[in-house]
Amino acid sequence: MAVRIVFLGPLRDLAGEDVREAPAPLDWAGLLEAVGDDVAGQLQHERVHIACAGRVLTDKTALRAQDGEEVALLPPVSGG
Amino acid sequence: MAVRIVFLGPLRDLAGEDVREAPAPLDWAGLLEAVGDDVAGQLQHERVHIACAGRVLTDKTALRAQDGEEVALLPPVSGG
Amino acid sequence: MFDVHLLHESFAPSAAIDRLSNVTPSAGGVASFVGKVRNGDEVEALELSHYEPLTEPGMLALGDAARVRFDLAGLIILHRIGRLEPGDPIVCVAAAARHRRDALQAVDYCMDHLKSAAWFWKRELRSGEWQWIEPRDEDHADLARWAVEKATV
Amino acid sequence: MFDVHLLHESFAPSAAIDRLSNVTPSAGGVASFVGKVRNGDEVEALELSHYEPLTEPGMLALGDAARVRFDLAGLIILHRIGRLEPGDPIVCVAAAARHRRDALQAVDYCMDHLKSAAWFWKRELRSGEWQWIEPRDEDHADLARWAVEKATV
Repeated sequence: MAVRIVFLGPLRDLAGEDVREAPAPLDWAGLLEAVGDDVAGQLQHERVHIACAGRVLTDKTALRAQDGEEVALLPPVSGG
Repeated sequence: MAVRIVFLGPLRDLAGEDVREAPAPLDWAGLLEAVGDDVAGQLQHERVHIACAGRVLTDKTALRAQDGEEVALLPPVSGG
Repeated sequence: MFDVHLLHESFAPSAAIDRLSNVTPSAGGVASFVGKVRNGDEVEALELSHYEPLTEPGMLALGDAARVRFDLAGLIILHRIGRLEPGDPIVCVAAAARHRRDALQAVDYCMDHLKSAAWFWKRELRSGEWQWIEPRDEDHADLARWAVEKATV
Repeated sequence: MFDVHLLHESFAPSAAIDRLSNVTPSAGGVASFVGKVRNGDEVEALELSHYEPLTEPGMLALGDAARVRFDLAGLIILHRIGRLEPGDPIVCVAAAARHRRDALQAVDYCMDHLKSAAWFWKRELRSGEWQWIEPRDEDHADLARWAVEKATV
């Protein structure tokens, strides 16, 4: 198995796909490498969050995604 | 003709009627005399207002109602 | 749409709110407040009286003040008078605006003024006895938030 | 009544608001806000996306927070996802309360959070081009009024 990386909102356009797989385990450095330069640049912004296994990380650089887990890349929201 | 005094809200109960006539012209002293002691007592309260000819008086003691005019006694309101 | 009315008969607030929404297609949203006679409060009926020469002009002036103060696409102020039964709507204020805070604030503003600065008197029938209702201190405090120049519109 | 839903299809806000009003007979009033896709704004369509594992749990947490913060008899939070056409309702928040300021403030609070602290992404179709929408600075300022501990619910 692997880690599923899910691109949301404008990051989906930037990545050119909805979902990408990366080998597990996946940490912050591995994530930056797996998503490509454009998305990696966006991930540096404070207002871009990361969720792992359904939980938003307080410190995204502390990412440790295991086999079968989903990592969601969350750009700034705009609901309502 | 005369001045029509209109009792509103709880003042209507206190006066025992909706409307009373008083001889014109009618000033503050004349009004206090015309409405009876109970209502006169209420009129002293800051939050009880008076309208003359459709306009609320800033200074109710400055009342000068002419023949045919209506004087409304307005207790504290409670809408909505 | 700028609709300000005293109503002598029961009314359907949601129909009025929908009408406002339909005629303001360029507004981003509609905020509203509907006040009604509480049920299960031992209140058998409510009676709202007013003073014709002041009440509707005062409501119109309130609507104008809200339109000046907030950026609105439309505004409805409906207020019942007469005898009301539990569950009946008493008041409906709805505002359509491009930005939601204008709409929400206009509703808040109008309600505060209708509650303690408009010419209405309310009494309740409880256990067969009519009792006049005075505005609560909270209502006066709510009104003071808007720092109005005039005590009553 | 405590209804929090993500909706995939168009809905009728006033029916939801009426339902809330009907099931909260002891509340003195119902406040609501309905946000819709603006018409005549050169926007041909709006698309709202979300992230399933976070969005609905976040909305439920928001509803819980509003119920703790305000004294409510009922609360509805409805939010569309998917493709919407001009005029379509996007969001409906309605709160029933004994006192009107609780109802109005709960709506204000939930809207501020849905606008800039809930997991939705919005893009507009203009002249055949899709453009992503970011929250306005005003939206962040509105949210900051509530001095929330967490950045996002």
